[in-house]
Amino acid sequence: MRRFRATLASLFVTTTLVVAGCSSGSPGGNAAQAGEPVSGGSLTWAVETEPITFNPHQYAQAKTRLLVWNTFEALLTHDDKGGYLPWLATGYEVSPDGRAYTFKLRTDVTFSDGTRFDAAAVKANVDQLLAPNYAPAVAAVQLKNLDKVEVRDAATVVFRLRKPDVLILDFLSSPQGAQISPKSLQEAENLKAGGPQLAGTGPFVLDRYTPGQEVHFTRNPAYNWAPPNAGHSGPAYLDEITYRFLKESSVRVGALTSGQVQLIEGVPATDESLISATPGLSLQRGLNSGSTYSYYFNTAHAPFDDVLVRQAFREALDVPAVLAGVYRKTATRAWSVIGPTSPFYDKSLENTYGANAQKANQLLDQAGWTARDAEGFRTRDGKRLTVRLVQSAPFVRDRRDVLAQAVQAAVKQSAGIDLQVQLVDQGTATKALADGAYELFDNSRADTDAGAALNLMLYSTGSINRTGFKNPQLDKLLDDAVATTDQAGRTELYRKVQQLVITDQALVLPLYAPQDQIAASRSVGGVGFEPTAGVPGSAYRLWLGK
Amino acid sequence: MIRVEDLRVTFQLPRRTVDAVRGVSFEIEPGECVAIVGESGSGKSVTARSLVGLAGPGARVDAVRLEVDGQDARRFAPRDWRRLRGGFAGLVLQDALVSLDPLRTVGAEISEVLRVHGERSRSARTRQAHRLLEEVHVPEPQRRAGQYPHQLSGGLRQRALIASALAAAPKLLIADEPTTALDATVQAQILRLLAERRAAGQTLLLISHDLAVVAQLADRVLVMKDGRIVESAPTKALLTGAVHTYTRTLVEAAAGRRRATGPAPGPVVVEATALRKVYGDRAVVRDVDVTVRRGEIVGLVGESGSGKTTVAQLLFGLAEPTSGQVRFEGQRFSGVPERARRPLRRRLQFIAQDPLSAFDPRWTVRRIVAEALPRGASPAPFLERVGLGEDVLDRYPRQLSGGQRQRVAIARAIAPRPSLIICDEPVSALDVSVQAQVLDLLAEIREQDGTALLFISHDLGVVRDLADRVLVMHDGRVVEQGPASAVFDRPAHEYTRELLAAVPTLEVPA
Amino acid sequence: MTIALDRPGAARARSLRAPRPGLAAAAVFLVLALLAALWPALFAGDPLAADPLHVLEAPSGQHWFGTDQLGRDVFARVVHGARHSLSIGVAATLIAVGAGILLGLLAGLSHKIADEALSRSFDALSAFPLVLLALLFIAIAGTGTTSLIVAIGMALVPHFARVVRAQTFVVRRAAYVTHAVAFGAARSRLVVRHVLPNVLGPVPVLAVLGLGEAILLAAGLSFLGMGPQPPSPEWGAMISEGRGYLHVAWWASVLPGAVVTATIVALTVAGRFYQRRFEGRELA
Amino acid sequence: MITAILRRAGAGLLVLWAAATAAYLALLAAPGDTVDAIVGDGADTPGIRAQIIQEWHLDRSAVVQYLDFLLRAAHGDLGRSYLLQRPVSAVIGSQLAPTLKLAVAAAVFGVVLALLFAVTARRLTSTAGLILVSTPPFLIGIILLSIFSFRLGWFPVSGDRGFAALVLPAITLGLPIAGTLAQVLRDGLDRALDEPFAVTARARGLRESGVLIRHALKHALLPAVTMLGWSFGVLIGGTVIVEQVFGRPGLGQVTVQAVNSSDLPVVLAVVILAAAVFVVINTVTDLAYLLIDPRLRRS
Repeated sequence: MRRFRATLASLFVTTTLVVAGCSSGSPGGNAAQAGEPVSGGSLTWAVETEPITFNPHQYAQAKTRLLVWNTFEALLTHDDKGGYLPWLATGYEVSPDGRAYTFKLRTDVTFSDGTRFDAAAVKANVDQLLAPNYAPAVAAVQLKNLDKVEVRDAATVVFRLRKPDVLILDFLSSPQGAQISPKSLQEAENLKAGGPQLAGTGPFVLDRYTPGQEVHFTRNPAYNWAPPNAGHSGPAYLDEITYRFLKESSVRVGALTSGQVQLIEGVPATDESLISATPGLSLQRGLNSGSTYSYYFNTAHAPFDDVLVRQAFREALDVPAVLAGVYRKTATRAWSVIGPTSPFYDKSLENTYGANAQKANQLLDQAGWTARDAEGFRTRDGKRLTVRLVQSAPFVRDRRDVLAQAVQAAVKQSAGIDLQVQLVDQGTATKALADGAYELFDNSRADTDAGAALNLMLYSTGSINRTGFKNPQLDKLLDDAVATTDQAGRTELYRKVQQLVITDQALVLPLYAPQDQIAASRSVGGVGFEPTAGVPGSAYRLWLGK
Repeated sequence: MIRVEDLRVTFQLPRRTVDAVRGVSFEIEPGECVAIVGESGSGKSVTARSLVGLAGPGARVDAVRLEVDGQDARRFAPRDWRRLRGGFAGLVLQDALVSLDPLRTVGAEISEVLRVHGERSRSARTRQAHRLLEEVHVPEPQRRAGQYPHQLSGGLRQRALIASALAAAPKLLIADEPTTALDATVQAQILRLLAERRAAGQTLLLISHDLAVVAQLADRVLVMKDGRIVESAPTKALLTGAVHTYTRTLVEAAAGRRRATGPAPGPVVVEATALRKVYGDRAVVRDVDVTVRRGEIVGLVGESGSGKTTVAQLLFGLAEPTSGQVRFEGQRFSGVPERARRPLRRRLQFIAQDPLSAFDPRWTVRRIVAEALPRGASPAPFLERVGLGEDVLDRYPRQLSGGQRQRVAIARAIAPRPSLIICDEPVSALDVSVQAQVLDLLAEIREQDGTALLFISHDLGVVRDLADRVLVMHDGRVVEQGPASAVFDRPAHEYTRELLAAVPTLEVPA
Repeated sequence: MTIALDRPGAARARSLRAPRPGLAAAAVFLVLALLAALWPALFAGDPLAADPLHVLEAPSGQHWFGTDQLGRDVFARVVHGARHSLSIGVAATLIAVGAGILLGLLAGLSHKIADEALSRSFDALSAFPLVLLALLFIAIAGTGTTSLIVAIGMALVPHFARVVRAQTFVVRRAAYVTHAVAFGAARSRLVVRHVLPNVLGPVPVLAVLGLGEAILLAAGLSFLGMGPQPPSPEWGAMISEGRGYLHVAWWASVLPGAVVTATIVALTVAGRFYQRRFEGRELA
Repeated sequence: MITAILRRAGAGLLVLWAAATAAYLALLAAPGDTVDAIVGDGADTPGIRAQIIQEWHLDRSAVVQYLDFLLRAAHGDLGRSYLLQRPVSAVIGSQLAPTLKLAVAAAVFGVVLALLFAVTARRLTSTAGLILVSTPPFLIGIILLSIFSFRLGWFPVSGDRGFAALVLPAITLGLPIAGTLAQVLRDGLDRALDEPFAVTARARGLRESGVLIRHALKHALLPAVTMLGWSFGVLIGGTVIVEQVFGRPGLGQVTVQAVNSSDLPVVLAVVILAAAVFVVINTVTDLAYLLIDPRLRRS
């Protein structure tokens, strides 16, 4: 397919995008204190994670998403109902066969280095993404169905796909699909690392990066192309904003309570009471998109090759109890592999399993794990019911290691299961996964379209399929869901996926829906989360009151 | 000037109290030279230091009367002591290499005294320091003042130390073993210097273990033993008519006693020809020939650095000669692998100056001596021979006195019935009274066993008392050799003469 | 009448006497720690019993050291942690001492060039940051108790090797060793009878002092997340886990930390006492 | 003189080479290969792996890679960070200053405190020093942080902005050094005060403080200088932990991150850097010896 076919025009499923009056994400709960939005001022925000790269194409850390949108923007953005809103594109059309996406671009946008944003720039970005040795993961996953990008005219660009893939829209509203100035792409010294040399179109310009310490942004005065759900238009309110990288949660909280920073993200549950008790501080939580934090059972070998044992493990665990212990009352229990904020979430799964020690023990008895050893663990044929959870220390967050300990204690107590938690380095973890030396795999993914996560985790050839579960029916459902453009159709397909994976096969033990917390001084206005993604929003909406 | 009555000094150690000085009374008049003589542990140093309030760590000083410079020192505050130190009394200690701050220049050390005692001007201090160095006969005082103690020879250092003690023109100069670490020739120079000061009217308090040294200088001698003054008399009277037996022992030991010469020498035990040893670009031993015959005691004398210890090592096979050869009992002993020497080893023994370091600290005396014996042989007879009872068998070397240790070393050396024992300064670390006993023992062993001894020492006195034949070493060479009587009575070489002249001898008036 | 009590000397005399109460306290503490490591049940209950209803409770009569983020009794964890922390320390020290003795002897007894090369590398390695060395080993062996032990042991090897080599060097040239030649002793006999025993003499003291170092290092590495697996109540891991709750529950990290400090102080006091005694500075 | 310098430089290079090679071999033995490390927990397909192998030239033999590494290192090129996608020299370079600042501040603080303690409060030194040395530095850091920053707000919580931010980390890092150094100094002083020259100095009428400062201190500095090399080891090792606690940028953070993610080029560079620091410190120590002790100077 090289050119537009004339016939296509009338058959296009046209999605006309509403430009104004869109939903604006969760409103800043502290607007009253901060007063009306005012322009000017500078803020310091302590964040947990330092990006390993400032190049959005190389983006891999959900925790750093809030930084991306300060400098860079995508063609589309998510609304909070699973749909898309215009951003650098004013609208798009999909061909009936689902293999061509035509985008109309804004014509009033310039990169901060003065380069104009146009269709050629979009193509340059995609070409760069497909260039060898640049972003192999993006090329292999998000762009695997992309055939080519055509520049129709300066304001029109067409994405042609080899086969229908609705996730291309998700990609074009994701950080990896963000637009970098073509000039930067050619001239930047450390393109893959990013930094001040990469120009974007966003409301701020990254002008100073001190590795290990902070990154500093100043307002882009020319900015006037905010997406419709941004809450305001024109340049950002703040003159400048500094993000400081404070890995230790207690340090972040201390920095906030002692007034050294105005905002922090990543507030541990145990410190939430402290924040609430401090006058002048407020706390907000937002649930992330994507897949929930879950334990995936390795079905490749015993004991989880037996669905009864998988079910038993789920029944043995009183998820709310362990969550309450570890996260106090701040965690949202998950019932499905898909997060509860996703339009594809199957609410009917709720309260269908779990917290039934009696049933767990029955199931294990059925599965043949009848005997008990001296330490009270179940055994079969003299072998203890031991399951290993391998966690890679560098990637552990949200006290998931602590949670694992709580789970460990719980399943030992309720069903005599010996859960061994191994907190290891990345190399060892990779090796353990490659060797299949694990029975449980834990993971959550922050993809804005849950389907993208499921493709990686559940598809028989998915690159993070750690269950070893291969099922043509499941693959078909996932394929269809990606090829289907209408949301209701996709929702139905994903409902079936969830039924199969959660109810029928008990492949997954969903634990909680990952969330982000923002604690802020009440003098800061506009604090909120990015729609759909559920991660802290960019600095565009923030202002500093009085 | 100094009046002391019933001075007692006790040291409070963690678990016990040591009475170092137990009721000492004496006086020092202006212009006098008083000497305190005693062996180690007699309390002589502590007594002297108590006079300037420096008795030592943990010391408790009591006295019925302690008058220093006409003041009652018992009521002294630290300030008063400080005024006294340096100003009223200067202190000269044993070895300037450690008694002068090794990290500061000699000039700085001298000018420190001046600064403490009120000289503000830096240039004046420098000038005075140079003048003081000149007064103690340090050549090129300007250059020397800028040097560090280690860059000076032993004699110059000691002079510098004396200069620093004299800097604030003290009425009293306390010299605590001022020459003990020095070679004989240097010692003589320093003694001359002290005599010169005394002649100039300086009051001196001299502390020494060596009666011969103080006898040349002192008007009056106090003999101390076990914290008490056992005898106090004018020097002459003391030497001629000592009342106390201990004093007599000291006088006799200092005067020396020629031991009987042995039987006619037998066959050659060890023969070294044209020995030469070069370390780096320095020849330490040059063309030395040594022959020791059976039953012979050969003395090897020389000052520090003369190469005598290296000769001992070459003979003993601890070092290989650069050239030349050692033959032991007719067989090649140098230039052969240790394996070839091993069968001969027991016939050749060694006694070192510091027996403590020559014993494995973990071993008892029993085991130490047994090492030298065939398996199962009892060490007791050998200990008996060296005058030690069985009670020492199960003790560790560090629990023995210096004399006892050296006896153990001798017991171990004679145990394999060697034909030759090399003794490297075997009595230098011992008190004079003990020295005499050890020398007697060695003479007796030669007498009874016919064992040959190569006796190495810097101390001409002991060599003269013991050796049949003497070799004098200087700068790596043997400058003179011959029968002991000949060398000592008619020295041929100039260096030997110089050396002999430097030895302080106790000339007991008839 | 006392006239003068010389000051520096007095201070020194006191410093020799001073550690007495400290020594007694150290001894008592070490005995308790050892008992805790051997029979933790004597002192405290289950270190793993989680109680979600009583998390992060302040120290009280029931929970002497309070409770942690999972409602586990911090005191029980500290007591049971003695076994983990001490055995990690002891095992690491044994590795370090064993390898250190071997390498140190090898260097001290070998020929000049080999000795030079070996002892130079000991020098360089022992000046190298311990944490960095241990991290390198962990990078190779992965995290976990075993590799932690090996990492700490390996990191401490140069230190011990250096001391043993120096000691060997001194002993080998000591008069009593050269003297033994006089009895026709063969070289191997010299080494076995004189060198080895005298070189190894101070090793136990060094090992006690090294044990403190090992425990401290283990705590540091646990803090960096390279320690034993949860839920092992290892002390360093406890401090590390507890630090996130510092605002609300200081006891969860500070009290285990205090126990680490007390242990190392006690070990050092005891080690130094014996060291002084060994060197003969302690007047018996 | 020149030969001495050349020998010194040669020995330094040898140490650097040995360190680099040892680290290279060690990392070669680590589980999981380089591709695993680069893939991390991201998407993982054969295609991605092939691209990674091509990009980083991982298809060459280990020997070739090692020789290439040595050759480049000799030219000052330490390669590119797998993780951060930047030249290693840039990664290290940007983090060197904050770490150096911290280490120097801590060293200065530690030395000053040790001197103060050793000279003025010698009796207190051994107990206080022992406790400081025996406490895990991160615990000290955490406690200091929660008191002086969170509660009292005297010092900023973290970062590397201005002097105030340096105070708490420097104290945390400096205290153990001060503890050890004070004890060494105290021992040295005690020993020096027992020496004959101290008696001589007292006999000149010098005050005890004069004996201490003008004579004994210099002697006590000699063993303290020996500790210098050790101290820098502790400092550099300590930064790994202290930077973590205080959220300071620096080599420590880089090191932990690199070790965690098997970022081989960065780990190697850190090792080489540490070896270089060792060489420098060793030289400085030797020079300091010469400065303090004239006995070691050859005329």
